Amino acid sequence: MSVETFVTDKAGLQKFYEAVMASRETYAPVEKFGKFDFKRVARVTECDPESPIAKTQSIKPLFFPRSAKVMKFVATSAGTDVSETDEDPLAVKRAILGVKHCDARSLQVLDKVYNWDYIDTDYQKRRENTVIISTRCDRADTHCFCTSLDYDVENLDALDVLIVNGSDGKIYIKARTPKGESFLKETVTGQASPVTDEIASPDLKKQYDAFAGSFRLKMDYKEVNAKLSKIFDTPEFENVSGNCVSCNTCAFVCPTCHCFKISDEKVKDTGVRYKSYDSCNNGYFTLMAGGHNPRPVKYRRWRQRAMHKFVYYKERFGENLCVGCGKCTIACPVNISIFEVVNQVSAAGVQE
Amino acid sequence: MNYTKEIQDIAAKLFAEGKIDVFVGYRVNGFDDNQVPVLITDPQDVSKLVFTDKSVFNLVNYLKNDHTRRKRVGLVVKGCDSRSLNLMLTESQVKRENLYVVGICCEGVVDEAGQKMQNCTDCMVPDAVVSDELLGTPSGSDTLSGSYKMNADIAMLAEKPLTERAAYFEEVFENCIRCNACRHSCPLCYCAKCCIDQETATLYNGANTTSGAFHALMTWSLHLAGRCVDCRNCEKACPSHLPLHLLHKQNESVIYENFQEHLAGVVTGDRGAFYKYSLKDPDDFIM
Amino acid sequence: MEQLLVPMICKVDKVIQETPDVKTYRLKFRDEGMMEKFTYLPGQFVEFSLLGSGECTFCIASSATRTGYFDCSIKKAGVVTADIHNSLEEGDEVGIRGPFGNWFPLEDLKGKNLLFVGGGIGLAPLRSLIQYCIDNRNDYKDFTILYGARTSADMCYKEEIKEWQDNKTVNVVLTIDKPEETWTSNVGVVPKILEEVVNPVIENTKVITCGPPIMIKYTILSLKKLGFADPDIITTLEMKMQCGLGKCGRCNIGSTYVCKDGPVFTNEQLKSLPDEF
Amino acid sequence: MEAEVKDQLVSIEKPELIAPPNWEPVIMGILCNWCSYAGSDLTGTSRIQYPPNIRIIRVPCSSRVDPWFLIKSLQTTADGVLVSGCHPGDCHYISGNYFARRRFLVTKKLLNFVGFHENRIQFSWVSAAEGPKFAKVVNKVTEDIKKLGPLHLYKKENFEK
Repeated sequence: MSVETFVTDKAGLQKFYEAVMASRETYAPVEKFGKFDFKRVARVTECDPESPIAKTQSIKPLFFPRSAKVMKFVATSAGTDVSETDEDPLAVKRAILGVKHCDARSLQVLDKVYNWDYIDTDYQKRRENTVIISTRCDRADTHCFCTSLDYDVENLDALDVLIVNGSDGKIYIKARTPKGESFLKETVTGQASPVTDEIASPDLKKQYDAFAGSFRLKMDYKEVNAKLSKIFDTPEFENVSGNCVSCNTCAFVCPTCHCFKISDEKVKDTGVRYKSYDSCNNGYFTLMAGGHNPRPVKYRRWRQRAMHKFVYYKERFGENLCVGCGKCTIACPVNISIFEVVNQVSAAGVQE
Repeated sequence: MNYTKEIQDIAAKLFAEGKIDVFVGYRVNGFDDNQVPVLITDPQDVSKLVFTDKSVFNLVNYLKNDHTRRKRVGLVVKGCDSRSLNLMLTESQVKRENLYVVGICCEGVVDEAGQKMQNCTDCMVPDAVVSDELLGTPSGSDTLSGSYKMNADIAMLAEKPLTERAAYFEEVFENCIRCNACRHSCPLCYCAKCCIDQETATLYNGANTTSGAFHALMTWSLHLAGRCVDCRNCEKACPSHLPLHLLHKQNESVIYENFQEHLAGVVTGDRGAFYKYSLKDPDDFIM
Repeated sequence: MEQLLVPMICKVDKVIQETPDVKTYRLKFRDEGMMEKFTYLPGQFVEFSLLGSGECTFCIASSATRTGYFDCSIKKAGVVTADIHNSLEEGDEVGIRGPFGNWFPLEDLKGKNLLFVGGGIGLAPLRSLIQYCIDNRNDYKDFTILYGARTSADMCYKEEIKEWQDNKTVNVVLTIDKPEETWTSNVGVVPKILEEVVNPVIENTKVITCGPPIMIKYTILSLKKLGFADPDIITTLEMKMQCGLGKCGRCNIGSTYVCKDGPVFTNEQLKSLPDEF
Repeated sequence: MEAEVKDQLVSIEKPELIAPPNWEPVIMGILCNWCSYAGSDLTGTSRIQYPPNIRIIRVPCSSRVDPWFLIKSLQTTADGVLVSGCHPGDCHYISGNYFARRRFLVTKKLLNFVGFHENRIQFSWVSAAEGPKFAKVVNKVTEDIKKLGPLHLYKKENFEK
């Protein structure tokens, strides 16, 4: 497989973005109230593909919407009728600009659960029709720890097109998958010229090394996985969850959290059934109708969250349900870091 | 403003005398110089406690969760926090005898960028109104009838034409992701079942639509009207950085200007503007 | 996935008031051909939705050997079940998704003595299996049903219990928690009666139990005391579920999803799970 | 979303552009049992005509009206809301309408603040003896809302009237 690489400069990159936007529906980070969220854009000036990672929401809603309509229904005394909803606006051919590596990786993790047993065809369709264009970060943010997890950040194949800021203002555009390659054929214009791997690789490597060297947080995920799986009953969970306010926002911003709930909204006889996000930190996440609740207190819910991310999902699907993006820590009003939690708990468990 | 030493001493003394089970304060968060709340149960940990102008979060929020329920709690409160504590006491959510309150005469806290917070520049009640021990020099400001400072954002928006305001708020509600962090981080939202919580909501079951967000945030802000103390916990918790204070400040300014009320939670035993009335309340908007 | 979440429409054929707070709904598919495709085994569950109120998980309380319909027994407990009790009448239509989950290990049960231990509404999943076993009576040896309820009025399936009592090949033991004037049978909680009255044979016997969590817990303890081995004790669990597809992440105990790997577990499997339930 | 805002914009400035022909507004009328409901009854029995656009809901007292009711009706069927109760001092429950008055003002100002025209949320005091006044009030509210056109802001999704 010949993987094509192009080199260009800042102006050329803008031209490339314009070509992308001309060729298909494009989503990119758009700033609102100081926070970037992925929205449909038509012009490069509307968006910022190099938005700071700390201020950007994940791309999960583009594949697993915050609220998806499951169906419409009419329920009258004369009878009940169920109809499927209108066409899925997310299933069209589209491209996403300015995706972070961690976000791209999260889709690989989510693929596992959505393609397990019952296959989520809507999700698959959205995946297939999307080209992910990702810019590699130049340096790590305070809460990032993607290099400490079980994936190869440098050669990530979850993204279709990789953009790297090389030395001397050179910008490399590189296809990472066959889909990306054919996409580049359509969109790369005269502004970018092809380069061979021999020329590009050292520069890419240099950029990656500088990026990988800038991490504040480092851990050995294998150690954490192994230790956590043995210490279900440690009281340390009570300590780490102490200042959690159970606000649920960590799960809503997390690119890998995939729990949802189903709810009906009905006015008069017609209604809609929605599938929307839910969070395991919520007190009544597992509350049953009879009043029995397996996780009535905060530390049990935190235990579920941490263990699901680093033990249960690993056992079931072979991946960590965490991509090290630090979004939960940034969104958390009291800055609880999943990194600190798992490390603190596994360290405490070993001492005993 | 730095009361680190004093608070550490007080906490150590309280633990030594066996007066409290848990002390709620602030610690430095470990990666920059911003602070996060900490619940201390072990007397050896009191050295973690700090208090500076970065101690932002309203700790009264912790009085409503498992870790402090039925325990004797030591607590640090600033001016605005003490007002919310006052309301919780009035509404019988906590028992005064279970609390040891360290009040601060607050000089204003700063946000992450080091800018003084907007609610602090407008603050009318900088000194803690409930306390067992007061740190700092009271500002002596008149909390009951001092002049009300109109919030600059409210004044600016109120002058805009209706359609522009509508467009602005459309954007606000559109960017809400319905995580309900605002409701959970509010010290006064202690209801076990909330009308905007996802599973117990009646009209909108937490689906993330613009109309659902409108419904939830409006209902929520009206439930807090006359009670909101402007501590901005909700805004700090919002992952979309929505300007939630606009809704609350709007209600507060209407209440303050039309009903000649003092601010919420300034007087112990006062339940807020919606629990009383005056014969002189404005009547001209009613046909 | 959205398609998988769209329910099929069923018509309520019959409503049976079992106890003051339990009703059994007999359902038939509106589209009659669907019934043939709807194959299930005892122990599986469905997602039952009252459109506009929400969706709930219920086990199927009848056996596929009785064709043409299926039953769901619903206890009034929460918001949706209250709505179902208040508004659902004969001829109304509801949504059904399923069947989901695993089933009782029917092959393992063949040629064994069977002991059913049920409490309250917990008889519903057992009823499905009991019906199945009665319809294939020759495959099984001794047949004992121990059923307890709080009061005699709280007993579900009274008519059917009478049928079982009349059936010579089935041994039925009933008990209630507190003495009542007209009650002639046993009085006492299920684990106590299990030890004192039933005295089951341990050899070649499988126990299937379901009921309130606290009853399951003590029943398993007394079964262990009587000398039953862990793989011979089978129970069905209940967890809050939303999708039934292993996606919504609600029903997991450790890395086990109750909706996919359960709800039927042997005590051996239960022991390997984290102690969260 | 843009379309919705635009709708609102147009509907305030040029209702005839957005209102379909023969459009009639729907007004939610929430009336207190003791005064306004009796007042509306008197209007009927005295054969005074008032527009049929109002849909009346009877509540025990105007202070029973949770702001939530107004939000809910504006998000579903209604193009405007009218809440009516006893005159100050006449409340059957002594002081209910005084409490209600405070809440109404805050609700009205807040809804206006986020973009609803103030005429969409109206209040009145109508006593049991004021049949003609009730007709006048309903006339005025209906006219006001006809001027504004149909409400499109924050309508519940997929909801058909």
